[in-house]
Amino acid sequence: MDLLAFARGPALTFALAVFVLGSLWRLIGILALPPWRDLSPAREGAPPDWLAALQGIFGKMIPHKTFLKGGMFAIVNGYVFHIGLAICVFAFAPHILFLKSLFGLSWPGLPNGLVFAVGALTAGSLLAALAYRLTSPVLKLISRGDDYVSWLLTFLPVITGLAAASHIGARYETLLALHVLSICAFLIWFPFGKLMHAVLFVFSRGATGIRFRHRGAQL
Amino acid sequence: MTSACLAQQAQNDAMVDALLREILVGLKHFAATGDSVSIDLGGLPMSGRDRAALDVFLDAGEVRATIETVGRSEVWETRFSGVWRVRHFADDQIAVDLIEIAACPKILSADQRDAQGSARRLEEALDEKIAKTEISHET
Amino acid sequence: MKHDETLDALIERRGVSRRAFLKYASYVATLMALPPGSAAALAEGLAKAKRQSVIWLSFQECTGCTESITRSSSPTLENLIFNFISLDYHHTLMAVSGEAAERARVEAMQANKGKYIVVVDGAVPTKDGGVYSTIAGVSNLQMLEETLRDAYAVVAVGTCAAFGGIPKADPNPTGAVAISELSGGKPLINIPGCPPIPEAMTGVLSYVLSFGKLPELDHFGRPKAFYGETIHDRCYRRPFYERGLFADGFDDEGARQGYCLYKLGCKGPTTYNACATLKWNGGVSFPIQSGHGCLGCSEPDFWDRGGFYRPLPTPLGAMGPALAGAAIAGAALGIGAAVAARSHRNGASATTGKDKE
Amino acid sequence: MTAKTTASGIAYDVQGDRPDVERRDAALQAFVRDFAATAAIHMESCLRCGMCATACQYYVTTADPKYTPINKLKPFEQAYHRHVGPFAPVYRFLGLSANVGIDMLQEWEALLFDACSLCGRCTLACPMGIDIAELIKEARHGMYMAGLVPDRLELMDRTAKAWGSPATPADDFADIIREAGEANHVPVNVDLPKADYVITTAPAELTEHTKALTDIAKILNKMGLNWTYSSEGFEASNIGYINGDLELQEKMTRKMIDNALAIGAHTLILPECGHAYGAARWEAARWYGKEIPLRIIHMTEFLGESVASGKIKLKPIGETATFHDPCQLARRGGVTEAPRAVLKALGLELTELQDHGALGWCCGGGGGVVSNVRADPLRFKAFELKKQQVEATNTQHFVTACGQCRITLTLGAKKFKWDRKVESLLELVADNLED
Repeated sequence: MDLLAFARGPALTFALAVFVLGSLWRLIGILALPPWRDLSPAREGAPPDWLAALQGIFGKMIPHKTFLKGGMFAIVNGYVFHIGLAICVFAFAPHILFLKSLFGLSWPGLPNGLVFAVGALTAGSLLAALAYRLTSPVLKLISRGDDYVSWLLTFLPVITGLAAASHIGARYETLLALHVLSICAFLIWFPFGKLMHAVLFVFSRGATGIRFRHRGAQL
Repeated sequence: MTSACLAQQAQNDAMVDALLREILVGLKHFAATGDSVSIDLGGLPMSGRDRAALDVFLDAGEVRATIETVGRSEVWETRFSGVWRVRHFADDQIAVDLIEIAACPKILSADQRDAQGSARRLEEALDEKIAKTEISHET
Repeated sequence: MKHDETLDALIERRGVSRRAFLKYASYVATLMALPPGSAAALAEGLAKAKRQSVIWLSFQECTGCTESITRSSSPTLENLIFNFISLDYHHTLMAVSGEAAERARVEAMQANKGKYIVVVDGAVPTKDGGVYSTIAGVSNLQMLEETLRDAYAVVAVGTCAAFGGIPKADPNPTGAVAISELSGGKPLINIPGCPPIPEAMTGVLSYVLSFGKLPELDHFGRPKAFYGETIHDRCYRRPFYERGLFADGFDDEGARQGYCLYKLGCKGPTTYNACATLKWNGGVSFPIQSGHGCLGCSEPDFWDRGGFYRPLPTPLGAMGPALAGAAIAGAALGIGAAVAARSHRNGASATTGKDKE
Repeated sequence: MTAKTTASGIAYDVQGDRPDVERRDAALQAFVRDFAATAAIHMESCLRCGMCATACQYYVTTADPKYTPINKLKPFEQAYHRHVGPFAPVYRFLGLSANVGIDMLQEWEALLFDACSLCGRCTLACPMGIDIAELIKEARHGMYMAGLVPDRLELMDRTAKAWGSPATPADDFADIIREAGEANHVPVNVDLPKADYVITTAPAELTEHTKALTDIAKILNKMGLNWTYSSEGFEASNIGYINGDLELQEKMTRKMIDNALAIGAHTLILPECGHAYGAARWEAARWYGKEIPLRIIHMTEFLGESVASGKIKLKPIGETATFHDPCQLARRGGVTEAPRAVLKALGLELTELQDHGALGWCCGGGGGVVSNVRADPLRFKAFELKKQQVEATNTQHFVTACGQCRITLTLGAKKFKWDRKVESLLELVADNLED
């Protein structure tokens, strides 16, 4: 078995299994804790909980203007690499095939050149995020090992993907294998670190949405 | 014509133009020093269209020859003296496609060792012819 | 069967001019992408070379490789090579048979000790002492060992010889192995493919003949001149890949438009071979041009890579059971964790046991 | 009760004389006991993006990274991962999250009590919507149980336990009301056996803003409503809510609700106090254990409703004003329109602060910070922010609707010799009632 077959076969199966196991473990482990029941009467005209949750989930996508002053870079850069990652993951034809093999759903992709450019931009944005984390006194203080591990495991698939697409550094099949292995590492780490925010944001924002909208407060 | 086609066309022209520039450099070198230069078109990523464009541009000059040994070969001088096309065929497909910049492509010249052999054969043939003549005179 | 005559003399004896050398040398130089001007040196080398004794052994194989290399409509450029080599043993092609054939092999080995080249097509079964393939009562394993002992080099032709190929495919009942595992340090050239491109064989033999050394090889022992680039990199459909235009089926509009076959499982991106440039049957076509994705036949274990129609970026193997198991285990652990947390916070464990430093 | 400093020179107060390990365990156990799913989700969701820092007045005015809101939770985050999180057994087994030591808790006392006003501005800045203010309250509960609370707050706590209010013994309450009534010439109702409206108070009214006691009386009398003050359960500010003394919070909640129900009231009016609104309007039912058959509204909401329904008519003042939104009322309570409607009815032309409504800056003294003298320097720093924004509006009146905000801002003004009066919305209404 060569490296690519190992990556696509046992490594990926193992990584996905860990991903599923860890994610469910964590999510159920949290959600099965006793609920906090709000018995206070809702403000008049407060939306139902489901709508309040949605307001929280989507409303939080746009930061309040007043917070832009101190957080402009983090916000803009955050948007850049999140959108960049989304384009790379969901609009690159080979990735669509990968996702189709998992979920059976397919959609049209974007031209490779465009995705490549987005990938390069994303890599740059991630580097900028790291530089910011390493230089900002606030971030230096609050950062944990998880933040750096999660950063690395997000950066590696991007950089190996770019290398594979441009055949830089090694033979294509080796680069492709490294790319797949880096995704395996990402998947394995996902449930245990902050990467899980890709799932948790729904619950986290949703819960606050419910709490605040119940009170008629702004989110 | 779609934009993709136009882009493709421009790319084709770029390939042929680059090649012609290389030929020009080689030709100047040959003209100055007499050293021959060879360009293997087989190793270049050329489409059929590129090849046709090159053929049209270089055209044919004064000399054209066909060689029949282990398959057919065609050699001709282009409209630029000193720039030759050499094509070897295998199963009617182009197996080798060269541009040679030289006084004469090497493949056209007779090899000295072949000449030695043929001199021997000529001598034998001549001897045989004379012997035959002498016999017929005697009778 | 000793070959003292130079090819120069041989060619003259056959009444062919030395233009043939030059022409052939140009051909090999083109094939192997040698630097311009090396054709003359190659021609000189050929002229001075002696006819090369070649012993061709066929083991677990289908004769496709022999077919590929010998099949040619007219005696032209490509098969001039058969004038330059002396195929002293090839049990499919040779006229004699039985003990006479085996004798020919032994004689050639003795006459050209240390100089002959062994060409092998087919894998070698090693299980149970190699009983699964024998010739004249001799196992392939034994015959290979015997023949290789005094060989100059060995050329593994075809994927079976080079990588084990189909005989080695899962579950490999005969314990088939590639020649490289048995060549015992002899110089080895792999020319994989199912079958390999004939020009690769011709080019490599001519190179060895002219220059007296092995051409540059990649990490799989393949001549870089032919296996240096992927099918995908030289594929004429590549622009469609870059633009994201794919055939989704073999008879859809995309297929008719000649779009990229990546989604249909084409292995071009990971397959190193010259099909896209040299093509097949005298340059007529190659699989992708004929509308079918590359199978990746010149790569190790191409038979066991999850299926020819499974797209390259998809996972291999059935993950369903593993993921279902993981989901159940994950859910159980999650519930367990929540229950533990509830009891942990209600109980005293936060203040007992190893929590106390 | 002793004031001490940690090895790193950070001041902390400590109550009781239990061994350190016992304290630590009490803190962590109390903390993990609180955990419900929402708090757990929020504990799990931090991205460490630092956005919350830009929302916090203590960070913004000092640029000291330790005031980053999420950092204030650090020991409790560690405890969460070790004891409550889904991977807690793994964390414990592998030693991934060190057990929190007493020194860490001591060091964090100032961050949790002095440098957080529970204003929740960080919650709005957090891209994950983590309700950091709520988590700080959970953490304060742990700190309270460990006996690591600023002495001033602990004193108020003990006073409230003994007297029913941190401001005055319940026995004196009726006298204070009557005296205020006499002083301001407003008839007052105290301890009527039955009434439709029960009026509650906060310590500010019982000490510094006694006029507020008669201002509401004046309005209710004018409206001809059946109302009363009550010596039983008059205290709405609920120091337990601020200190993390959940037992006290529950006790005070029950006392106030049970009393109102005993009187047969249908509405309980909360004083101009932010935390009272949080504790009574949104959390009372949780501690009461069931839905409360009583309408609990803030003074500002009551004024807004009465103005809107035309039950009270106001004389227009015809000047300019700006309004400071109390955090617990606006940001965490959703009451932003009522005060503006009242200001409009008062004929005041409102110029908003640059940051207002849900996004307004905290006065800097909420969450017990103003009562905690140790926090004075930090509080004055935060005050400067508000001062700048008020000055920028260039208005004649500076109005708010929370007694604690008023005290904090007035102290700030005094400190900086800033010639601005902080006015009460209630007082403006009472002083401008149309005859």
